[in-house]
Amino acid sequence: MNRPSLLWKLYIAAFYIFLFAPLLVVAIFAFNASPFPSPPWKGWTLEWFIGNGSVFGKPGILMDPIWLTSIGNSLKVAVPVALLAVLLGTVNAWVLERAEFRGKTIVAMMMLWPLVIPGVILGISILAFFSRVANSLEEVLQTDLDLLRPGLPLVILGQLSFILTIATLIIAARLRKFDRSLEEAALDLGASRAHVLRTVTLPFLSPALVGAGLVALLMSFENFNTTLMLVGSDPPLPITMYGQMREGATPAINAISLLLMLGVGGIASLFALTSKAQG
Amino acid sequence: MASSSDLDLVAVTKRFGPHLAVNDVSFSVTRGDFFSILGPSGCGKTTLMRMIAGFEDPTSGDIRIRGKSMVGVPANRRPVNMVFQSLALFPMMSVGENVAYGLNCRGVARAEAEQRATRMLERVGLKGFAERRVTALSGGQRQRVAIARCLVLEPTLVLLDEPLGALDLKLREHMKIELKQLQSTFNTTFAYITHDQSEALVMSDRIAVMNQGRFEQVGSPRELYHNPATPFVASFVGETNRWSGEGGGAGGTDIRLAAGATVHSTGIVPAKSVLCFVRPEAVALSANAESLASLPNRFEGRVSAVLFDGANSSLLIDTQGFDQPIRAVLPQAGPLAGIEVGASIHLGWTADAMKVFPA
Amino acid sequence: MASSSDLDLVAVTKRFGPHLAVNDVSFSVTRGDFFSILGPSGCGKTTLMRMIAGFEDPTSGDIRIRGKSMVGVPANRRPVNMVFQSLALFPMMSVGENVAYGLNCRGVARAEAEQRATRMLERVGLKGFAERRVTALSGGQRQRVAIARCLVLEPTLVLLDEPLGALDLKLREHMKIELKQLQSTFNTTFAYITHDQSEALVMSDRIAVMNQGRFEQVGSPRELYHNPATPFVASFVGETNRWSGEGGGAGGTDIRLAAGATVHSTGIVPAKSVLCFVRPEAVALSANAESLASLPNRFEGRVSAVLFDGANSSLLIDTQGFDQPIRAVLPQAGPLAGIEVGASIHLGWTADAMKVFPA
Amino acid sequence: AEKLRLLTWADYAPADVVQQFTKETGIEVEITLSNNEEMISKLRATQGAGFDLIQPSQDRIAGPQQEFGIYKPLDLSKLKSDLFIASMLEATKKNTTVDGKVYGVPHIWGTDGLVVNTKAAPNVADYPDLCSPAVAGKSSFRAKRPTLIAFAFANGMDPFAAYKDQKQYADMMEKVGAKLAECKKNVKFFWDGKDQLLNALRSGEVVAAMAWDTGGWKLNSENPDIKFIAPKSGALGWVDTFAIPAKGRNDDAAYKWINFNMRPEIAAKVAASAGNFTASNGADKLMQGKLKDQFAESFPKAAIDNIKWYPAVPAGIEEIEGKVLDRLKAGS
Amino acid sequence: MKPARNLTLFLLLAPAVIWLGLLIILPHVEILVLSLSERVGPRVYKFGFGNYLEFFTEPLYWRTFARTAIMSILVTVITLVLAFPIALYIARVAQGRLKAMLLLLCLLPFWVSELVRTLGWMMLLRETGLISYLLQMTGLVGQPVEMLYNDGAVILGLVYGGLLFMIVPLANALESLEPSVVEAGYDLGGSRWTVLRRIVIPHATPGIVAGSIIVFMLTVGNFATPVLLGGKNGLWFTEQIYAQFITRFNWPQGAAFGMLLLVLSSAIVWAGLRLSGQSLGTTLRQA
Ligand SMILES: Nc1ncnc2c1ncn2[C@@H]1O[C@H](COP(=O)(O)OP(=O)(O)OP(=O)(O)O)[C@@H](O)[C@H]1O
Ligand SMILES: Nc1ncnc2c1ncn2[C@@H]1O[C@H](COP(=O)(O)OP(=O)(O)OP(=O)(O)O)[C@@H](O)[C@H]1O
Ligand SMILES: [Mg+2]
Ligand SMILES: [Mg+2]
Repeated sequence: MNRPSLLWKLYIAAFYIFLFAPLLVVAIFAFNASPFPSPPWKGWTLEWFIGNGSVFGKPGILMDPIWLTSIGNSLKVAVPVALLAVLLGTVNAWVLERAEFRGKTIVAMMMLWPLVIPGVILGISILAFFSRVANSLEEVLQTDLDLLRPGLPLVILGQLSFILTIATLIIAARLRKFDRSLEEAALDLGASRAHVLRTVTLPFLSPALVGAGLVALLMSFENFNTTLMLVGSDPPLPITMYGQMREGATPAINAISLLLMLGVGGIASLFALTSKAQG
Repeated sequence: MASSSDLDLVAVTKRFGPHLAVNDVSFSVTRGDFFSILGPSGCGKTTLMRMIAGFEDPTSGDIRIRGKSMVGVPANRRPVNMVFQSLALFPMMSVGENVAYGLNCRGVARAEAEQRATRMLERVGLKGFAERRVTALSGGQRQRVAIARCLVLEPTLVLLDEPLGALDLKLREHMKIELKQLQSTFNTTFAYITHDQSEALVMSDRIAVMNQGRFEQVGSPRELYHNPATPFVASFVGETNRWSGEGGGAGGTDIRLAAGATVHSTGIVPAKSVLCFVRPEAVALSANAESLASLPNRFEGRVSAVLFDGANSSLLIDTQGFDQPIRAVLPQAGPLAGIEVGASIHLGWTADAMKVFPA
Repeated sequence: MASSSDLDLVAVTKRFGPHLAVNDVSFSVTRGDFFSILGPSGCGKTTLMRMIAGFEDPTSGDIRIRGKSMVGVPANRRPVNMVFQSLALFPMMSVGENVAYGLNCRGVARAEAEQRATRMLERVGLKGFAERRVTALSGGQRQRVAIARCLVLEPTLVLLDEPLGALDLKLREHMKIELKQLQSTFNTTFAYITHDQSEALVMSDRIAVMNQGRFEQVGSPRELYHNPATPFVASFVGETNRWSGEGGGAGGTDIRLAAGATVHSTGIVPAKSVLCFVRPEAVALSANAESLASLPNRFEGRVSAVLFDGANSSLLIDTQGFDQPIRAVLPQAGPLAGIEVGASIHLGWTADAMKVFPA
Repeated sequence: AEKLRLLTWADYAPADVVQQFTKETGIEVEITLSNNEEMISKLRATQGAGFDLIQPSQDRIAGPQQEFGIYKPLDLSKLKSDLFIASMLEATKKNTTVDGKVYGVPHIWGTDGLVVNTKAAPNVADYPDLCSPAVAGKSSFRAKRPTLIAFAFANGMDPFAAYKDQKQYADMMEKVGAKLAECKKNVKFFWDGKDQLLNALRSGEVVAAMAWDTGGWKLNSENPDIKFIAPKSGALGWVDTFAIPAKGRNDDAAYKWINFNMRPEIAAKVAASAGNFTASNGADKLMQGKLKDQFAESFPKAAIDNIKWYPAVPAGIEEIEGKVLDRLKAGS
Repeated sequence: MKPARNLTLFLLLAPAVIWLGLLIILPHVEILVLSLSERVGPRVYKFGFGNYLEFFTEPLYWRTFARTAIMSILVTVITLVLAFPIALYIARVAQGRLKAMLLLLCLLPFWVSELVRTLGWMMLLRETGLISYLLQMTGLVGQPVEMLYNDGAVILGLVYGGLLFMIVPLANALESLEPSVVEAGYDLGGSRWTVLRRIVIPHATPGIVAGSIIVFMLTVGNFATPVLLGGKNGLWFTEQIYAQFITRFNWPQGAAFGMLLLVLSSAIVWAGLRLSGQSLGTTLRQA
């Protein structure tokens, strides 16, 4: 009964080929010595990574300030998003799992809501709202608050609006598994509340905290829909990629994609390792 | 009393909303005693214990430890420690760290704490286990770590909430005896919760039988077993036969059972409906009627089942006038040892073997 | 044999990688029998049963049901049904649908299936429960639904994998008796797994004691209890005292225990080291030495613990020459009934009460 | 260091020019690339903040300024007007004046026309030829307003004249929309980015397209078969400008950049990089011969006279066009 | 004790309230307000439902929405069908390392940007792409074939993008089904099909619904995939919103479209929930 039929196994294999075909193609053609990312194969080159532009007219991504600043911008967004998501997500998880108050179910539902709001809508609503706030403040304060205008701070807020839900869910899931008698046992043995938190609760939560942080990092790096609406003069990576793709693909995009894949692969293995430690 | 008792509860009540989880409970535990609270699931045992430990506040009443009122004292300042049903060992720490945890909280120097933890582990028979992960222990070993973790703090009182519940049968039997021995070695007062009457009977100096938030009876195991104060205690503690009937009235000692038979008791039976209890081991069996002639209650029946269980074997005997088969202990020797289903048999019991309570 | 036996296993072996979960097991179950497999956790009971049900394939050996080999027959085509340890009721269906499921699978018309399910529910005492959600049942009721679900298919053989494991103590006691009664009413062959010796003893016609993938002994409850074939059976089935010692050699019947005492057995003891077992109820107690004069094994000891447990009470007696206290049944009546810890006491047993095995 | 935040088109600020500017003035230039719509929408979202200098087309200044107030009036005294081609400067000033204030000065200009692989599609000479069966599945244009205007002219209408009458303009656009809808099955895709189209033309996926002159000339240098053709009904002429956003923070740097860029030798470099012509007076003398030759080939005298220059777009026009374009994209 | 507890609760709730209030609720209120303002002239707006009216009176817009919704439902169904055997395999057949590996491999492509994945499909499907090239090489076709820029490509890309979000809730739901319940299903005589139909699928319903909701919402709200893979024939509704905001500078109209997308797609989800008899809360927790 447990033994899968051959057909099923073939399907699984086909599925994973389907899953990785586009990524493989992207990765391989990053090394094609041709100005276009398409067959036929013209031989291997690293020009699209470290070339100075003399061969194909465009420099390799590691030499091109456009890509380098985009990566920098992405990091400037992703790191705060991940840190805030973990910090606030922990508090939210606590509210979801521990606090008792009236209207809790409503708050819990609200926390899930961002998951089903299309990213574009999140983007435009935040853009519109903060524009109004900035305009009103401008009238009152007579200065323009750059923070509230399209730009990295707004991108951070926009991404946080839904990544926080995911971080909250990940941490809450772990917190739910926490046996509260552990905390009581620690209290019973004479520990103060802060000591309990430090020695028992947080060590237990730590795999989820790391996990939520990595997931937030990845999602932030990946996000396009919301970011597109909120970006100012400093585009993160996906926005630059989108712009370049509309211009027509060059192997530089393949090269940057390959870098992304390697980064993701690295973080994923990190993730697998931490979750193994927790299991 | 105040000087020799470690724990006094005075009229403690706990309400959860409309639900009375603990209802006006008072008792004292003498220093060095093994005190058990025995009751069915949901009767409020855990709630009571959590109030003593400081995880719940009583709705009313007072809890005193060595004469000092504990109301308002947080859990981490009370001189009691608790062994949780789930044991609640810290999975992120080693065995040694678990045991030293409480000492660290008290600010005992690291080296000394470690030393004392190691010594305590030795005393509970876990020498050399300090470095192990708690996940790498067997059930019984985990059990002992949980107890060591409490005892190392030398508490006035150790609370144990069904600590054997998760163990398997053979281990439970073994730990029963070991726990009792640990308690007498350390001479610490234990307050022990269980719903398993055998655990309570075997280990305790005194037992409180709890039902629906109230204490039905407090006494030694033998008192409870031989002189139950209420029908609940009679049926909850130990195997027993149980029939309902009605007194004949007019100061008589006869009881007419619902199914027809008439039985005789010692005391005067009220005219109203009553419950009668007879322990299986009090039922005398014989192949012939004569040898039971001296018993006021004598019947003849037919064996409907032989429940062979080694030394605890019993017989179920279908008897006219009783709505359920009468349970009796299967004799281990003599002519009746090999009795089979369907055999006819005589049975009887003395008047004072039967406890009668108003229903 | 072939015609009257419902189940035959022939040299069945099951390997998981290097691990031998079931090792060359052969047995037959007679039609209408209540057959139990008793063994400690992890000994391979479930694996054995899953092979009979068809969820695992034996590595070697044959399984025959009513004489027909089941090798290669998938689970849904075997005339056996299983009651799972977790019961495995279908939570997405009502009680009635659960019971009718198997009939639906056989293509029985909906109306008839419903009718037969309803009748089966009545027979197990669940009249009117057909519409209930299975989650809205008590433990005992769920139990009965699981059995009804099997019995409605009128299988040749019902397999039960520790079905009482999840129930609480009092209910387990009750269901033991009920299960046995159901089996005899339906007269279906039951193969029952348990690690609880009391369950196996009370319910079974025949019991196989399993250890580390092998059958140690197959026999009636009394045979196992009174004439264990191996040390494992002797210690696993029923309470017992257990000592290791050495035979005196030269055809003697004396055994010198490790801790010093010498005991006498019936048979000739090999010179090598042996294990001796004596049941607590076989240990005779007396306040004076004379009344035990006829016993070949006589000792004096001091009561180290009174394990009061109603009818199952016992004494632990520290005795010189024995490494562990000797366990004996606490007399319910007579001068010793009220014996206390510390009292000195005489004890003894007959030569044939002691089982001796080469260690 | 001082910074100039420039929002501009691809290739309008080549690296060497930027370096030279920084060397001369000590001002760093931060460049964001964009197109007309996004430039305006960015400024609309910020109410004119975030950049110090932007380069929308001249027809995209007056309308948005009226609606959103995103630009700052230029202080013409800070500009060296003799660096500009006088006629072009005047025309642009006129087109970008709102309430008597000037908001834009010209920088780069060019035309929209046809880029054709003359070998694969020898018969394409005007916009409607993109819809002929000869190039079925291999033609392309943008789903943007220039296409509407171009097809209107090609079908004998004068959309610029109809700007003032919205009703009439809407009717005209309906008609053009219908024509385009018919043509749609012929089109491989509506192109979006310049390189996207060029790659398609290079690979032969597309053989004829409505596109900017510069793209055609660039391909022409790679493959002489591909040519930019001024369509019979006239190429569309556009001018990209310099304008200062309403909340620009560094106007001085912006003026410096404009003046620097209009110097003939700089303008020539930029023009070469963009492949277009510049409004800088005298820069054309410095330009390489190749582009001149290509221009001459694509624009005989008559074709130059036939160039249709975009006038300023009145508010409301774009909405009419937008709906037609949406319908074009959505319909099937 | 009481006031202290209230203060703690207040502090704990503060982040959630700020987050939900400032980043979710107020922005949506703003969108609502914005969508109700009609332009009457340059910088002059009045209250009105004109923007909504525009949606219903202009067939272009509601057709685009209907097209988007129908394609999204189609994508959801296809994703479900494709993902189910995979989830079943991961949850119930694969063990230990293999299981973790398969799940991780499913996750990987989704952490790489959507744009990268789409780029991959573009490189595979386009006329000068790999598949076309290989087909020509092997002589199966005589000339390049274009597989990009049509609805099929969009559906393919969206299905690909939705798979993970279907597999994870499905696998979670299937995982929680006790093995012995399935075995009981066989033991009582059920065939594979019976067990699947009567036990596995009913048990997985919350997971199916959760996955479907998420995939549907992600698909409806997707932007990059339809834009990049879609052809000249297809407008996705989010493109309309983007166009109103970015190319048309018409924020009120875009806001109205945004509200409509939110309301109409929620209505579709709600209808789906009603049909399957599930509730939103339990369903989302499943994910
Ligand atoms: N925090 C609470 N809120 C509301 N009711 C509660 C709470 N804690 C316990 N109860 C109720 O109080 C009663 C007693 O619960 P308690 O846990 O003390 O029972 P128990 O005797 O320990 O049972 P068990 O043997 O099953 O552990 C139960 O009916 C329970 O439902
Ligand atoms: N699928 C399997 N793969 C590998 N080893 C297994 C598998 N199933 C069981 N085992 C091993 O086989 C041995 C017997 O397992 P089994 O489940 O039959 O024990 P059991 O007697 O039923 O125990 P319990 O009373 O705890 O249920 C155990 O050591 C177990 O770890
Ligand atoms: Mg409890
Ligand atoms: Mg088992």
